[in-house]
Amino acid sequence: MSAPAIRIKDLKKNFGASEIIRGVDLDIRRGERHAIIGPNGAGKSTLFHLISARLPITSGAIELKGENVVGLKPFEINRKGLSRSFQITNIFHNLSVFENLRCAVLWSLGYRYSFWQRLASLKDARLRAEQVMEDIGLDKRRDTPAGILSYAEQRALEIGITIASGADVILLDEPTAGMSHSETDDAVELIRRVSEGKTLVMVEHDMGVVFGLADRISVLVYGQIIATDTPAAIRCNAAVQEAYLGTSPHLGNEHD
Amino acid sequence: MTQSTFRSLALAASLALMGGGAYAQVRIAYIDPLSGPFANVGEAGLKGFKEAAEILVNQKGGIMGQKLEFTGFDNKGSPQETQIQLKAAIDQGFRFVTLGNGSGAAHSLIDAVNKWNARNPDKTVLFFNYAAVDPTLTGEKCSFWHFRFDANTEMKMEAITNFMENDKKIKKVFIIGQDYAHGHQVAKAAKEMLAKKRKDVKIVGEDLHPIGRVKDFAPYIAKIKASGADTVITGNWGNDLSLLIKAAKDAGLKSRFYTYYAGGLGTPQAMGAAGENQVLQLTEWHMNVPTKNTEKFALDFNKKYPGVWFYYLRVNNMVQMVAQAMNTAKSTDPKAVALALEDMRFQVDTGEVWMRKSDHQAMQPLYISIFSKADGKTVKHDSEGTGYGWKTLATISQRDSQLPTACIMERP
Amino acid sequence: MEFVVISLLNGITYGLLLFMLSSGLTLIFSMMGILNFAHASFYMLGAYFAYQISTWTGFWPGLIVAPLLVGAVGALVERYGLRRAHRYGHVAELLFTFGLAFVVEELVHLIWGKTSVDYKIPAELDGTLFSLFDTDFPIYKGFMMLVSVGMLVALYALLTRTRIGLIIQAALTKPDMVEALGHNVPRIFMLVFGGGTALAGLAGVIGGNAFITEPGMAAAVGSIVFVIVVVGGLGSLGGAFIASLLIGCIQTFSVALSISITDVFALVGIALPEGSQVARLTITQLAPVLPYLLMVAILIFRPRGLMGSRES
Amino acid sequence: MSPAILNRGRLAVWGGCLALALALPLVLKSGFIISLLCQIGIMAVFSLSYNMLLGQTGLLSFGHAVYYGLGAFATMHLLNAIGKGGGPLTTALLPLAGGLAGMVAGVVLGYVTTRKAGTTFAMITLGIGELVAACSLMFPAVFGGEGGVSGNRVVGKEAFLGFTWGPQVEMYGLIVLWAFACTVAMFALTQTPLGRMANAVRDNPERAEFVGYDTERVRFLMVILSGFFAGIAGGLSALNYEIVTAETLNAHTSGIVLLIAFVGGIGFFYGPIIGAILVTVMQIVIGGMTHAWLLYFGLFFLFMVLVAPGGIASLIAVQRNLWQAGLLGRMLPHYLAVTPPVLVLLTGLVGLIELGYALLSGDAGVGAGDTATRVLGMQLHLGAPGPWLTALAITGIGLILTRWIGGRLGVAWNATLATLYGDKA
Repeated sequence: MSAPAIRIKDLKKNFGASEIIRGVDLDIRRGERHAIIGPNGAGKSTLFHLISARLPITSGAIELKGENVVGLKPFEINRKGLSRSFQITNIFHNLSVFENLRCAVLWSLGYRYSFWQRLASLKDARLRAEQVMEDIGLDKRRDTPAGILSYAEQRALEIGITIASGADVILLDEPTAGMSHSETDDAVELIRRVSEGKTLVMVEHDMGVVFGLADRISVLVYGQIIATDTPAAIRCNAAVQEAYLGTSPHLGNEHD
Repeated sequence: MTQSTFRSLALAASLALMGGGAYAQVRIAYIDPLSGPFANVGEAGLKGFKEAAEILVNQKGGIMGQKLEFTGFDNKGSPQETQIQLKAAIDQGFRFVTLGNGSGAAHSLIDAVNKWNARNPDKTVLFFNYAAVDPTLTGEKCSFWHFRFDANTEMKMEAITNFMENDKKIKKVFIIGQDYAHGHQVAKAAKEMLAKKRKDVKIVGEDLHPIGRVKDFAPYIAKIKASGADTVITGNWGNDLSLLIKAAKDAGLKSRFYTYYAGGLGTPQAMGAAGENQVLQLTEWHMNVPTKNTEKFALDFNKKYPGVWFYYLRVNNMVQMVAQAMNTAKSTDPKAVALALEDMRFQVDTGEVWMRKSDHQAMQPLYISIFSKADGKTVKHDSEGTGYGWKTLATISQRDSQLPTACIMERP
Repeated sequence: MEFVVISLLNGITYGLLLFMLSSGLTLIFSMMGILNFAHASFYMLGAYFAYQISTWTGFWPGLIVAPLLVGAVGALVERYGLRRAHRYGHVAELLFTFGLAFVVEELVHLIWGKTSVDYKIPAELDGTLFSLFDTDFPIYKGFMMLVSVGMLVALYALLTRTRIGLIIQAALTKPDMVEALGHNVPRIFMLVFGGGTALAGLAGVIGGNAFITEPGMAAAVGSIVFVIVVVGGLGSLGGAFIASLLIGCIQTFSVALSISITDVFALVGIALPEGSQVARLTITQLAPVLPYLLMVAILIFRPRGLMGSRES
Repeated sequence: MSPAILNRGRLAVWGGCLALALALPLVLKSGFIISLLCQIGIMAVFSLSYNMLLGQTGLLSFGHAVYYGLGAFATMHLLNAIGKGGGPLTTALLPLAGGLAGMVAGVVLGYVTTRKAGTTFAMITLGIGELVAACSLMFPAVFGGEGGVSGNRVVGKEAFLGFTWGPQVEMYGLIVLWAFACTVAMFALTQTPLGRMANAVRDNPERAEFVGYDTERVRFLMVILSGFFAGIAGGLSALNYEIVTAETLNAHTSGIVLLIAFVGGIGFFYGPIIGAILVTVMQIVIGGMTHAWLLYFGLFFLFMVLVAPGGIASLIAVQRNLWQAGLLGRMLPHYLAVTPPVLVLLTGLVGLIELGYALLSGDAGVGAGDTATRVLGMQLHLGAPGPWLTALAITGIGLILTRWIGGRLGVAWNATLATLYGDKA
């Protein structure tokens, strides 16, 4: 069998004296939808930042599709086919929706730093951006500056930028945070659609979303993975029950 | 505001597409910085010219009955802006321009005038230089259309070294200067001329520092002190000079400073007591040179314009010589005026000024003086209200500062 | 030996003056993220205010009053200018201070004229403190050192012993955290800006008469203080202190080295072609640009500066 | 919004501008005006190149004159080196050499500066600018010392298509062509992958990294390209003035280009062109009327930063949006109402400043001794309190009226903008 999409070995991260990630081992299989859950402050977002090289790791190893990626820059990891979204919306505010998406596809289509080609003549970039725009349901807002979209639209755009490059490993950091119920339902559908045939890792607080989407779930508590299993098995895992019940009475919806 | 109002009207006129026309005055465009950091120098010069034109020419019958007028054009100290202002002046019908501050601007102007005259032979322009002292302006780059009324760097050094030749107390000389063309020229001239005139004098050090960037000269003074120099030669001007002198005083350095520019435009004020009996300058004139008319002229000027101190005698010389050239030529055509100015010998208060034909460089008597406490007798007047004034140590005759020229002039 | 001691003294005196200037800039920059382009203008205002006061009452009242006045002007600028520009982001703030430097210089021209003013060292401090190897060390330089060190001690006490100091100190290294704690109130900004400019004003009061009080004095030191802040490291007062002394001493000692670039390369065994202008340059000539070279080197090899705690 | 239609409209605008620029000397024959226009053309290219950094990539540079200056020196040296061997055609192509020099400088200096963005970048460019400016005075063989390097743009005996570039008006034509070509090229650049990613890096460098782009590389390339166009502008200035001095690459020049780009509007491609026209004309026309122009200029700049940080171009753009939305009519009465009090306020302020200048600096031509001066054409006695009180009163009245009527303008403005963008959002 080929190497896992992501393999993490004994990963540690300290901020000064405090240990945030205290030895994480985790394999993400290719093509699976994997959710990472855990109480607030467990280090879920930090784990994402380490995988995507937004933060430098303290020790350990991270492999992407069998290749060591520790020490690479974010853009280098991105070019190896890993793309991520952010918990706090991270888009190009002054550019239009269409331009946001087009920026996201340029590298993967090989246009790199070209200053001799007209954007307007790059048909594949336009078609791909338009395709994603349709996928995320923002085709009506094509020329609107991203900065004045509604919150849900910005979240959708965030996901759109993340998937636009066609990366096969996608990290979504709380894609539905702050959404209403109906918006969340739409977002789940969107994520299901766009992650078809790809490896998806997501941090999510909304248990409805997690158990509806994930093939497997890992539970991160105080910087360590206490369990990785199918949703059904996680639901009855005693250690998870204890960890979660200690902090929150229900294994249910949770917003922060 | 009179002249500004006039200029805005003139500008409006030029905007209204009127070219130059006939005027009942002889007008000279004064292109120098009138705003920005060097505006004080430019403004002082303009006041000097206006006053000199009024008293020395207009009140004595003018030029063929016409009045001589100076109009300010602000080049902001920039060589590029100088050219724009030249165009503005030409548009307004000016055929004579004068400029003094900054060899950069002077080079720019001499080039622009040469090219303009070559391309517009029917509308030639003549450039009177009253203070830009780069020797090349009357050397390699000399032009028929340019006349210089100030002694250039090399002539001044010739005069200084002539004086030093006789001062047997001088044993060790340190040269310090600003790291740009002027500073380089001063250092080069000093070394060459001293080597010729005083083989026994040792040059114990030579330093160049970036212009206007040194705040604390103490380390330089420490170096001068360590070198044991009894004499320092510097072409520094402005704050670079004042700070140098102040640092010398702080450290108790007793060497003598031979300078070009200690005498005017704020330096005496900034230097103050620190310069006493230590700072020498070379000029064509200073307040304590006994003269018939200039002393009164300067006193009146200082009274009329408080805070602006009369400094440029050459401004007066230039105004009178230009007026005489026009009167002699009976024309205000630039070429005729230029021909009349060539080889002119003109008596001023300090002696004879001779405009050498071969390079259009004025030769005039020069004075070496030392900064001393004003005593009402030999040091009758103080400088810029500091209580210190200039005491003449030596007069260098017109002949003694003459140098051969490298000028090969193209004549129309 | 003699030369080394004297140069060291000169270097430290100059370095301490630079620190007075850069400490305020570091405070403002680290806390508010504003690169205060007009910082040196406040230094100039300090000198001119002190000059004006000295013509009425003599030097000593000016030593206290002028920095306070400058600080007040700084606080007003923050309140009515910067705070408004802040809405448009850091670039607008920076441009505001850029324009302010322009206007201050013109106003100084307007009020005090375009030449230097006669701001004298007070008679009590005019003289020689001691003579070392035949070179005089003026009292005033000693006084400058005293004031600088006094200010350093006072600043240190303020930052480590008082509540507001602790907040400011925290803000230097972790501005986000302090903001999150609800301390990021405009009043602290006003205070820091006023305080920072007052420090620059104090430097002006004692630097103005040691050197020359003239309208170009702001531009002359303007860029060197930025170099210090970068070399020292953003957010680090200690770094600014070390960088100030370092640059003070570098400038002083490099003047002493009359060797040329050719000689330097010869030392390490590389012979440069004869006659090129670069090769003939001496270290002395380069002295005043060495700080900039140092800055470039720091940025290449240690981007966070000597003691900086954050990258940008 | 098919690209073809867009381009036809654009083509008309661009072509119109080119034709207008080329036709100007037919109407304005004054040599002064032509010199002014040449200056504007050069500054337009220079400030557009600056805006590639500030407006498009979000890099605030305080050392842009380095590229401009080095381009100018390279062009001048090449002009002199070719000497008699050249002709008008080679001369016309020389700014390209300036561009290459600017580009090389961009490679060398950009390598150091673009490691950082934001404020740090600003400080580094300031330091590097100082370094280069200081060095330029140390090497008179290259930079010509104080006198600079001069040359003659009229080379060779034969004219090229009748042009020798000698007369200023021919030089103007050359500048227009170069400026037009550069403007087209710089505009085209905004429409390429790199140009767009520069915007992305400006907006959100972190996100740009996570879509696969090395932000340092994007900034680096933009600095190089911007250096290229700045170098061309420098080359044009070398040909135009036929002299290049060390001043072309110092901090003052860097400051001016920043002013121009900002006042014009950094958020719009054409903003710097507006800035170049406005600032150059202000500098020369107001500079010709009063020596206090630097102060007026500084105050104007501060006013722009605080009130219209988007520059003149943004003010125009908003009015156009209002016009298109049919809302301009709502604002016009307010604009008209606020004009008289603003004029009163300005009159008072100008009066005060001019009085102050005349009294304190002793304006050229008028001795402070006779304490009489002319302000706005009126003969005034500075010693008497009359003029001062009058100016003060005018300022006060203007201030009160402006605040009152301006306040109403502000309310109406906010309401109108809310309608405008409310409709859109």
